[in-house]
Amino acid sequence: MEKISADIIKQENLVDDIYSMWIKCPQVAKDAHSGQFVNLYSKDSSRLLPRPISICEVDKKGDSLRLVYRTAGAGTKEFSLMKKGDSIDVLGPVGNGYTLECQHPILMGGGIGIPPMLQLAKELSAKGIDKDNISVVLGYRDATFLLNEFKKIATVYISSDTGSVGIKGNVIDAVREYGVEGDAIYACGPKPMLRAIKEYAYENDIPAYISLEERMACGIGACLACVCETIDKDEHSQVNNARICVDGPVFKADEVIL
Amino acid sequence: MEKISADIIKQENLVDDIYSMWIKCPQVAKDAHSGQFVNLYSKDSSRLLPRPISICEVDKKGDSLRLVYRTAGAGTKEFSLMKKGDSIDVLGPVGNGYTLECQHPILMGGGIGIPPMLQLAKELSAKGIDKDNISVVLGYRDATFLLNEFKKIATVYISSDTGSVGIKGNVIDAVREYGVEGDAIYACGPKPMLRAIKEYAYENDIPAYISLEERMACGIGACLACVCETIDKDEHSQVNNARICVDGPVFKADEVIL
Amino acid sequence: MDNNVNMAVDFCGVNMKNPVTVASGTFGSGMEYSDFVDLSKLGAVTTKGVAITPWEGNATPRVAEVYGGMLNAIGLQNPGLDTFISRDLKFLETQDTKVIVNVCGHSEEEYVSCVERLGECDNVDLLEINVSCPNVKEGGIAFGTDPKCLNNITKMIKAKAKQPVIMKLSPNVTDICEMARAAVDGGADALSLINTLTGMKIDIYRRCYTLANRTGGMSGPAIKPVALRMVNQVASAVSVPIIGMGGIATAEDAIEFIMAGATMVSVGTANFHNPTVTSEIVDGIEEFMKSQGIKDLSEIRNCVRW
Amino acid sequence: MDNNVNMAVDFCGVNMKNPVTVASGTFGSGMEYSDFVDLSKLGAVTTKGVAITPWEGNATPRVAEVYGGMLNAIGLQNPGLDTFISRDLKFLETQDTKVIVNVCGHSEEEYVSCVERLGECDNVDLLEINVSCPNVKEGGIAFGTDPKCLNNITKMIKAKAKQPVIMKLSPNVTDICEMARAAVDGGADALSLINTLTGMKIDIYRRCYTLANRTGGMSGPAIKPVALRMVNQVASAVSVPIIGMGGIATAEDAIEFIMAGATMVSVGTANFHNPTVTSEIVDGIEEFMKSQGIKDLSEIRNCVRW
Ligand SMILES: Cc1cc2nc3c(=O)[nH]c(=O)nc-3n(C[C@H](O)[C@H](O)[C@H](O)COP(=O)(O)OP(=O)(O)OC[C@H]3O[C@@H](n4cnc5c(N)ncnc54)[C@H](O)[C@@H]3O)c2cc1C
Ligand SMILES: Cc1cc2nc3c(=O)[nH]c(=O)nc-3n(C[C@H](O)[C@H](O)[C@H](O)COP(=O)(O)OP(=O)(O)OC[C@H]3O[C@@H](n4cnc5c(N)ncnc54)[C@H](O)[C@@H]3O)c2cc1C
Ligand SMILES: Cc1cc2nc3c(=O)[nH]c(=O)nc-3n(C[C@H](O)[C@H](O)[C@H](O)COP(=O)(O)O)c2cc1C
Ligand SMILES: Cc1cc2nc3c(=O)[nH]c(=O)nc-3n(C[C@H](O)[C@H](O)[C@H](O)COP(=O)(O)O)c2cc1C
Ligand code: FES
Ligand code: FES
Repeated sequence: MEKISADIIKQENLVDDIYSMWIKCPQVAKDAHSGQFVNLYSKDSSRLLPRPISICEVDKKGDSLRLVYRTAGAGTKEFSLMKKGDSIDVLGPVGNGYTLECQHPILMGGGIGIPPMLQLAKELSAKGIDKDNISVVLGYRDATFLLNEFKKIATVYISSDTGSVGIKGNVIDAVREYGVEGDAIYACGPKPMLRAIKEYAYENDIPAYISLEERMACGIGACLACVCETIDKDEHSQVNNARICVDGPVFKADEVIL
Repeated sequence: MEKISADIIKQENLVDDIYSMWIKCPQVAKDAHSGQFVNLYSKDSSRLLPRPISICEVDKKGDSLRLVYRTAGAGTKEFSLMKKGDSIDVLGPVGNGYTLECQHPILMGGGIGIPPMLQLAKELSAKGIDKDNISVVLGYRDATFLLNEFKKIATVYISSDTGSVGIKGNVIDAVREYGVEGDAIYACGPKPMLRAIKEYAYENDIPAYISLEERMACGIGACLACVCETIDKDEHSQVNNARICVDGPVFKADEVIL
Repeated sequence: MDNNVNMAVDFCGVNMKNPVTVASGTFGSGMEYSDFVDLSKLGAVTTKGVAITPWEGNATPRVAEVYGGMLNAIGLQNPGLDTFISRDLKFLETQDTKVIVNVCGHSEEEYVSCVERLGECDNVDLLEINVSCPNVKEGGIAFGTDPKCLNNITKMIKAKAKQPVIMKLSPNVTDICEMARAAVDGGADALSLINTLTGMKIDIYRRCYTLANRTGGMSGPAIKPVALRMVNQVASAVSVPIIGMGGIATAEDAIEFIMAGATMVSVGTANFHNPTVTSEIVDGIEEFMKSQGIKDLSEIRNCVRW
Repeated sequence: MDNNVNMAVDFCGVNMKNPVTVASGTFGSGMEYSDFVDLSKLGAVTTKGVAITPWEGNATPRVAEVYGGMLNAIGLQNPGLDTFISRDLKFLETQDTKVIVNVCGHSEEEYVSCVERLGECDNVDLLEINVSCPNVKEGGIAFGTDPKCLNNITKMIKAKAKQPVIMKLSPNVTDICEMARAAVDGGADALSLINTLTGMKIDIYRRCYTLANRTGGMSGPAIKPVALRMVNQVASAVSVPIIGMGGIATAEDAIEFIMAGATMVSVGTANFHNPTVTSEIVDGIEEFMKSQGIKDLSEIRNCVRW
């Protein structure tokens, strides 16, 4: 983990309120992998806490990271107004990330949980798993983004809230509808989606690795703001609470209570 | 008085920590004259109060104002980093300004009290008073600024704290040394200088119009933060306190207690 | 969608066109801000604290900027009731808005005389009593921080007041609900809160207090969370209407106070940063109501309950 | 100019290399921040509050951002004293810095047992007692806001403590000096202040409290003026040394607290914004001393007097 000032290499609006930003940050990019996140800092003095944003792509040769984010509030709004050449403070990489032990992974991303699946798919692909064996199930609100980039390296299934693309419903609806099968689930998305995935994984007896979100303050494991409830006593906390920022954000679905 | 967002037309560092900024603000410039000031607002959310800055020059044709300021703290530092094309929030013109009734004015500026004397000299000159009859006494800390601009329209005398330019001492030392005479004094500068001028004016029985400074909050006459003590009961306050922002910043020296 | 929203509120029987007023002392009597805001757009104007005779106020510097806010120690400088009535109230008569007069005094008697005289003024709709003066007879800040003193002065004022009485509470207390109950038990028709939090700034280069008065009252966005908490606590402790204030700078801030239990909201320090902010807040509340399908503010008032 | 400045301070007989420590709960036990800061650069590390047994803390969301600061309602989650001793204290043994252990409890007995066990630990230099727990046996926040309770618990702790005892005061009181005197009369060797100001945030779109706990403790630059005022008042009310905190984010802020009367200063929320801030503050104080010709901090400590 390092905190540095990174140059923005590229900033673009993908669709609606979703933006994609490439930042140059060699010290952070060199250790970064799928499932981890970075903390972004606002320049405005009224906003002091870091904004956690998942890593969407790592370009080790280019010493850079791609972050795809939704303008949820004032902080992400500020980021979206920054331009190529501007600098932004970033700390990372933070968190455990995904473990890649699988043959037929199913990646599920819902909404703004879609971006981290891209780096994961790339890493699985780089590991030698071919396109047919990487299933990616994407749940959009309405309009799609990042879709073509997934299609290059994985078999993609789509659902959407409005039914405007793919089947109308959520990612689990899509999994059932299209009969998607695999030996491990990797997921990121809203809590109701993760709950459904946890249940699905239990029913089908396959491991599910889910990425959790919580409000953070330090973003580096010190403040105990960002906990989730664990089934077993957590080693660090000595209670049934793990820190999402450094003990996660990825947890095995059967080890946490959602 | 209007509050608008103004474009910065020119920004330059004059000397040391003194900057000059031209801003385009037709609504403000059209009513502005010497001795008035504007409120500048910081973009940083930690700094909410306006910064009062005197008007150094008015360009009515160009719809613009010149502000010359010292980087005293974080707010003025922020202004100094702004560039041509950036915008800045400005409210003005505020205050009474100088009355121009005189034949042989002596203008005295000390330190960052020098800039407002430039617009005053220009207005007096425009009124038809010739160069020989406008005496300008400038008290610098060390290095000079705006000097040549004064020399074009007035007879200039200089003092400096270090003695590096003009006579070593303050503006009153220079007045005595050079035997400067006139029928009215106009002054802006630090309080000790204004006290000396008040005394000098009393001794010589000529009117002195002095521009005062005080910490402000509203900058438009509503909060009663910026008062100075008056000899007579003030009409607005009904006590011996006048608001510097709207009842001043220019007062007759014999009407206020310094 | 039906776009008619009703922003009007009834406050102690006074019908305000919307819930937005200004915090006493930050808006003069409205005159200075009328260059920037059409006063008829406000539910009410709350005037700078006035006493029975003119007050000089404190030495300068009277204000200092702090992170996200400011400190003030104006010391309640005011022109006295005569000038206030003949000039400020007269000006406000010409404006289509309600008038809340903020009252201060050095002693119980001074408060009461002031309130009595204001009873004769037609265009005073409500009285707001500032009991957090730094400089009062009975043991300093006692009125604002001792529930017994507060209860007593409320009773004395209520005995003479012709208009509904709003007691304005200080936040510098251990238990704000105890203070609220003391005022309500004394007969207060409404409460307003919060006044400023006592704070300090030091000039480290000159090694002295930044304010001549040493301490000052802190206001601005920085105090909003404390203010909001107190409004919410008081809203569940007593049943009189509340004017909420403390750091309100946006329509969203105002809505937070209404959801916390305030019937009206006052905008103070934010005026100094943006003189048109009150008008923008009125518009913003209306927009929020429309976008959220709220027809009347009563639907959301106090909806977040303690 | 002679450039040797002495930043060392004696705090209750413990010699600190400089006056900078961290605010309990914002720095873990230093481990997490050691990627960013060389802990040996700090005068002391103050650890997260620890209780005799592990605590679960509150439901999430536990934090919310507010203008210039944040609210927290962590609820004093901690791994309990056993793990704290075997893991955190052991880690700190390897670091060249002093150790201040922050202690919490549900009841007087729990505080006392904790303090007794810590008496056996060699590398604990000082104890800081957090008596502003939101969740204690005796009538809630009584320890932190009732002078009698505070006096009593201080006595009980002092009777068993082997290390000097610092009582940490809550700012949510009418009279901070009364609380300070109650602690000092009970035997407190030092005081630290301020803990957080109780605040609230409302999510106006979801119409609910932003924090699961409804209220939270406010910290960060926004609270600095209140903290500074209280430190300055307490410095003239009692004669024990003070650890000043509340919104310190720069060396200038730290100097303000020292001039107000603090012997040491704690940096809390600022770590979240800038993990290297403590080290920058140490350097900044040194620079300030050099530029102002200050040889020893005693020259400026409490130089701005009430
Ligand atoms: C591990 C992790 C990874 C994330 N990855 C992404 C991503 O790749 N793309 C993306 O668009 N969003 C992501 N989020 C959510 C993102 O952090 C929030 O949308 C963002 O912090 C909102 O900031 P704001 O200032 O725009 O909103 P505001 O609501 O103004 O923020 C106020 C405060 O709340 C916090 N906050 C608000 N929403 C969230 C949230 N959902 N989770 C955590 N904190 C929040 C902010 O950090 C800030 O402290 C992630 C969150 C976590 C915890
Ligand atoms: C009527 C008037 C006209 C002025 N004209 C000029 C000018 O033409 N050029 C120039 O360089 N300066 C001028 N000043 C001083 C200028 O306003 C301050 O230097 C400036 O506000 C400092 O802001 P800061 O953020 O850099 O400093 P900080 O010290 O960080 O400011 C903190 C707060 O203190 C206030 N403040 C600090 N110094 C002063 C001061 N001397 N007077 C009033 N408020 C102050 C700031 O406005 C702000 O609210 C004038 C002041 C007044 C009252
Ligand atoms: C400059 C100034 C003057 C004030 N004068 C008064 C006053 O005369 N009477 C009063 O009750 N409150 C006075 N207040 C307090 C405000 O009315 C309000 O309670 C406080 O500032 C919090 O609101 P804000 O954060 O929106 O400013 C004053 C505040 C400021 C900043
Ligand atoms: C996340 C968080 C956790 C805290 N935990 C504790 C604690 O365990 N014990 C304690 O005495 N104070 C605790 N505090 C209070 C701080 O130590 C400090 O008193 C307060 O935050 C003010 O300082 P600051 O503004 O620099 O953060 C905590 C504060 C925060 C923000
Ligand atoms: S955000 Fe502080 S521990 Fe996770
Ligand atoms: S600054 Fe408010 S009255 Fe002058």
